[in-house]
Amino acid sequence: MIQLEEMKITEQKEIATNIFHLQIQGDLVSQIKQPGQFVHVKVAEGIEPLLRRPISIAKINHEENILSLIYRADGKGTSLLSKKHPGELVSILGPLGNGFPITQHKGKTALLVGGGIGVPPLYELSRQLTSLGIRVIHVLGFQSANVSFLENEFSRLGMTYIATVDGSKGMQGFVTDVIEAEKLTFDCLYACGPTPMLKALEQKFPDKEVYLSLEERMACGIGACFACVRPTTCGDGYKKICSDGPVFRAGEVVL
Amino acid sequence: MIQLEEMKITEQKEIATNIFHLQIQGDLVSQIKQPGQFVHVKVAEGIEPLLRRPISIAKINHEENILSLIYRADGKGTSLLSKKHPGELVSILGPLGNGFPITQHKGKTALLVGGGIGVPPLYELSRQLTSLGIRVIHVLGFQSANVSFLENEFSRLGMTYIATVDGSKGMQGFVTDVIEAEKLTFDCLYACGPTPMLKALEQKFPDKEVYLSLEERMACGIGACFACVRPTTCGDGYKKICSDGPVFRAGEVVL
Amino acid sequence: MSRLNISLPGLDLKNPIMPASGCFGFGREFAKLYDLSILGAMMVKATTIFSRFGNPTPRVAETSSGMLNAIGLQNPGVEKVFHEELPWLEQFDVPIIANVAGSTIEEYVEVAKILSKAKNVHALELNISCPNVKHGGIAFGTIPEIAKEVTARAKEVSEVPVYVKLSPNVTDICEIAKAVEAGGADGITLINTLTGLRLDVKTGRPIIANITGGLSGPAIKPIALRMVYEVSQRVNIPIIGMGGIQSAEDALEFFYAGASAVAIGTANFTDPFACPNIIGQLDELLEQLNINHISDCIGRSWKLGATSNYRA
Amino acid sequence: MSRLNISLPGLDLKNPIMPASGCFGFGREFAKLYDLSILGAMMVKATTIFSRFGNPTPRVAETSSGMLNAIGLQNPGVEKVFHEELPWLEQFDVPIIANVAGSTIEEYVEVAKILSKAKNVHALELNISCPNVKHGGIAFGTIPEIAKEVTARAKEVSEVPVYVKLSPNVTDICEIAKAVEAGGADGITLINTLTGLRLDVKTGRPIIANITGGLSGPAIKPIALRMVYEVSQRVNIPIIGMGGIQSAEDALEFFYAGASAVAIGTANFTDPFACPNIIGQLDELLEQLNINHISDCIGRSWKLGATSNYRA
Ligand SMILES: Cc1cc2nc3c(=O)[nH]c(=O)nc-3n(C[C@H](O)[C@H](O)[C@H](O)COP(=O)(O)OP(=O)(O)OC[C@H]3O[C@@H](n4cnc5c(N)ncnc54)[C@H](O)[C@@H]3O)c2cc1C
Ligand SMILES: Cc1cc2nc3c(=O)[nH]c(=O)nc-3n(C[C@H](O)[C@H](O)[C@H](O)COP(=O)(O)OP(=O)(O)OC[C@H]3O[C@@H](n4cnc5c(N)ncnc54)[C@H](O)[C@@H]3O)c2cc1C
Ligand SMILES: Cc1cc2nc3c(=O)[nH]c(=O)nc-3n(C[C@H](O)[C@H](O)[C@H](O)COP(=O)(O)O)c2cc1C
Ligand SMILES: Cc1cc2nc3c(=O)[nH]c(=O)nc-3n(C[C@H](O)[C@H](O)[C@H](O)COP(=O)(O)O)c2cc1C
Ligand code: FES
Ligand code: FES
Repeated sequence: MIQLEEMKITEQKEIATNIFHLQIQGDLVSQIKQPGQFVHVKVAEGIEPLLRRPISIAKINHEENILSLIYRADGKGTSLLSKKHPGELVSILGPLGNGFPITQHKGKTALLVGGGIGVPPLYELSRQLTSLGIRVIHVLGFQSANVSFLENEFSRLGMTYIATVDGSKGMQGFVTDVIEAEKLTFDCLYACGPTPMLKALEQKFPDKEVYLSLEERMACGIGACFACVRPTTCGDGYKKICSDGPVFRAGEVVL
Repeated sequence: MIQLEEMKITEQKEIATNIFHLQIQGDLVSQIKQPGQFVHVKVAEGIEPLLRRPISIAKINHEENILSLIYRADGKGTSLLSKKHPGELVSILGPLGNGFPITQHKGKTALLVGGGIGVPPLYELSRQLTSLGIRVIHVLGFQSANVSFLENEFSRLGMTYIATVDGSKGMQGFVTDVIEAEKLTFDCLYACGPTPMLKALEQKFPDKEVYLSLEERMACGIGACFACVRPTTCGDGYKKICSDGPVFRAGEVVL
Repeated sequence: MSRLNISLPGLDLKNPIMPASGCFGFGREFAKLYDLSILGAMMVKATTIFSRFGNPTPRVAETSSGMLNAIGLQNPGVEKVFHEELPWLEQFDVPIIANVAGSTIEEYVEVAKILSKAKNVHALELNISCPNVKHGGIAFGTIPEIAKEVTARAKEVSEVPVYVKLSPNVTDICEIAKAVEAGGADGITLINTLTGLRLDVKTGRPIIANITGGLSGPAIKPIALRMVYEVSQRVNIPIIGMGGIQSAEDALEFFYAGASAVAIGTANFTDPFACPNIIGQLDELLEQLNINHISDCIGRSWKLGATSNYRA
Repeated sequence: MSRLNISLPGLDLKNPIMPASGCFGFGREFAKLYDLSILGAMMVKATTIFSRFGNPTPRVAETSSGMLNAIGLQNPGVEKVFHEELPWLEQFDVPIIANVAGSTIEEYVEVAKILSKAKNVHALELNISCPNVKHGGIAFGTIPEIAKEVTARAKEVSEVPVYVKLSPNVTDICEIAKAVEAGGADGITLINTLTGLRLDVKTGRPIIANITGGLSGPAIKPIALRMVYEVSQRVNIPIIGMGGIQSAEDALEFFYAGASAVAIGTANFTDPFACPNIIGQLDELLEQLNINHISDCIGRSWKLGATSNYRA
């Protein structure tokens, strides 16, 4: 069930240039059903900024009721969020949306492809996949080394390839270049990142089981305002990214 | 000279119900010329709330470059200000306006009359008057005991009478009732408080040297926007409370 | 809560707080969070004859104390609203105000006729801010004669009272208000959003795909209050006020300005419990202020006499 | 700062940033804080024929991300402005744009004639939001024919280019803009304030003595941007944009929308150094964004083509 909760910050750390890892504690954690779900964060009290910010759940710690968010302090809201300290409360609405479905079984291989700030939700996904005995391969793309993160954590869970646009870490180029160069094969693909990346993956693997996590500007985050719709590929229907997604089977909605 | 400075909070204390004593440190303190001047306080970063809040300077500590503000946390802005902690910075524009002129000499008597949140600027005034050997009598009016403050501090400087509307401290009634009952006499009167109180004093002592500190809603605080004007008593002129005042000789402007 | 009940044409409200159209869908999402029966009423999403997908995304952008939206009247069409959404809402004890949109007068009439027959629809709200195809895309709500005509035509077919929702993007809101009153409107709702724009600082392009969008939220509250204040003194039909309400204090300002009930839009997005919270807080606020009944507040700002005697 | 200079009719600006009328007095207060010569230009307080005291106080009220004001055109009258204020400003190397107000066309003409003769007045700005006494108190700026006439009449007598400042409280801002262009305006400045209201929660009375006031500040920025965007595509004279600008980023949005220069109003109250700060930051921002000259930004939003290709 969706809850609105003042959650307590237990840790806030800059893990790469302008990339923050925030840990927050509260009952709401018990409601999280899937990796890839997100929360809607009120970055400051009062009405400025007005809207909540959607941020993916990067890691779940059910024992301590803590969830992790990894986000880029970029615009006004995320910058304010990055200035909060442990002990402070932050208003969280969530968990929201439908995350990555886990359809494979022990012994199968999942390829997890993340681009930039799309990487975080793949971390909890990878943890859950590996705990089920599914083999994971990670391909993570970043602009450059200084904004890359979670490499060690992912490496502990499975093979991890890095691509950077400027070549400052891993292979120079895009995630798709890595997949090609390394001739990676898989039973199921999960991806989150910029739309051009998702499009490329969708086109590259038309016959595979591919799940994509999409982003859109949101207002309500719960399916009521129609801000975040995407037309479905077949027919005149539509899906709301916040409540039907953010994860869709490739080909389900128009990217 | 007027300065804009990020001043450091050195102390913040609730000294009566919803009444806060804030001490802030910075170079700007050296610019203060008179008791009764005020500063324009930005209570929060960003644009909400948009306007600065005018608050009188209650005490000056030139050695440590610290000034004191005493304010009621009432509306949105002052409530936010009251949540700031020592060590935090607060943007201050000041010192602003013209304060209480000290026209008397050693041996003379000044009557200082304050109502509610008009009391604070009289404290620095009283300190300066007594240091010049001028005798001071204080008459302080409050709604009730729980919102009264600085009684001890004023008592140390001179005779201090308290009036409360509900009679919970001192005499029951208004400051004018005290002045009458105690048959107080003086060479010069200084007052700050609600307009009805100032009006009553102006009418009561038409022939005396009386200085009144006025309040008005302000935008700029420096004389540029014409928000805070008051017509002058004689002629078609006007005065700006922020830059010509806030202290005026009684009879100078229409109350 | 006996100090909060209000009666308006067609609407016996247990309290004068309702979600604004377009900010609450058809209630399904919020019904998972609280019992919709506690609401005074519910203004549901604009409905057109046929289903509409609306505008391309991005559809929203943030502004200082506000937001822009250009949803583009996305809705499943009147048949589906009548046969699926409204019947689903019957489980709640809450009167529905059905928001009617169209791009021709005929479309308004058709939608109004159908929706007014629904069991739980106690009033219609004509959203006349939509562009009028016949008149070159100018909004119905900006031309008094057309505003009057669409009102009168909807009144002819409607089985429930008709409220007309005014656009604030006009030189003289009273002129439009008087026109719809003359057209037979039973009440007025205002304000809809103000047209605004945001551009991306890096690219220079509009943030919203539709280029411009409607500004809502606390930023517009003073404009909404001014319009309620003006209109309530010029018409003899009640007003449901809205625009930037975030708290019981904000709501009370609208009653003072002349509204008889208020709607909550954008606030539902920041706090999905905004409506129930405001209902509770309004009751407490009246108690604090020693006000016996919310109806005592309606129009107080102008009933007290023309000038403020406030002194700082 | 060669990437910031801009030439407009009558105005050779070293940078396109200037304080907005009414938010900077005649510069005396700010001159104590910094050297006014660093400003691109200066729009001084509205001037009428005779001195005016203006409205009773309170004259300002705060709103979410904005403020209301009802100063009421307080000013010392055209003679004093011409003989005292403007000559005092000659010590600074800054072109003055003199803001002209009146309640009859004749008053505008008279004030325009006198002020345009001042040595340092490089342009006039007709503030046509003032109520027109002859036309029943309706603002000049809301009726196209009157807006055109007042412009044409001021042009006849003015010795410097005439800019007309438009009121945003209209149904169709382009209609007014085209009218003043037809009247001979050399440029347009927009927007003036939107009419708003705030009520005291305890008493129900207006906070401002004048009841309503003009809304300014960040709250109105999206509306101002939309109007600059619309007008700049419909007229062939330059626009000085304003409304809620607080930062270089805000300023840049106005250039993208179609402004050729911008004015800073309310921001001067929160930060008296707002203008010099924005001048410095705008230069840095252009550098960061690899923009060679501010003029490359003018109208970028619509020059790039009609639809956004932004994707979140
Ligand atoms: C389902 C979902 C999951 C996300 N998960 C993450 C994550 O784990 N880590 C992370 O860093 N970012 C994530 N994002 C993107 C994140 O929401 C935006 O970066 C953030 O909202 C930008 O806010 P701001 O205050 O920095 O920018 P501002 O420019 O101040 O934002 C202004 C408005 O635009 C919206 N906005 C701006 N950029 C985006 C964007 N790219 N996507 C959606 N809305 C945007 C904001 O939410 C806000 O409403 C996610 C987005 C979605 C939709
Ligand atoms: C020269 C001067 C000196 C002052 N000195 C003190 C002092 O030492 N201690 C103290 O507690 N108060 C003092 N005040 C009053 C103080 O400025 C207001 O109480 C305060 O601005 C209210 O802000 P808020 O955020 O609580 O209220 P809000 O209601 O959020 O304020 C909204 C707006 O109204 C203005 N406003 C509201 N009430 C007043 C008021 N009474 N006077 C002026 N503006 C008002 C605010 O400044 C703000 O712009 C002084 C006022 C002036 C003019
Ligand atoms: C996302 C969104 C969608 C809206 N959709 C509609 C609509 O379909 N019909 C309508 O009459 N008003 C619609 N509105 C306007 C609101 O009902 C309301 O009039 C306006 O937002 C002002 O109130 P607020 O500031 O409380 O949001 C919409 C507003 C928003 C923000
Ligand atoms: C206190 C105040 C006084 C103003 N006086 C005038 C004026 O005399 N003449 C005028 O044309 N505009 C006047 N304006 C409008 C501003 O010049 C400007 O158009 C408006 O405030 C929007 O810009 P901003 O949001 O940056 O303040 C005034 C605005 C304020 C806030
Ligand atoms: S954000 Fe409101 S429907 Fe998705
Ligand atoms: S507050 Fe601006 S002139 Fe006094």
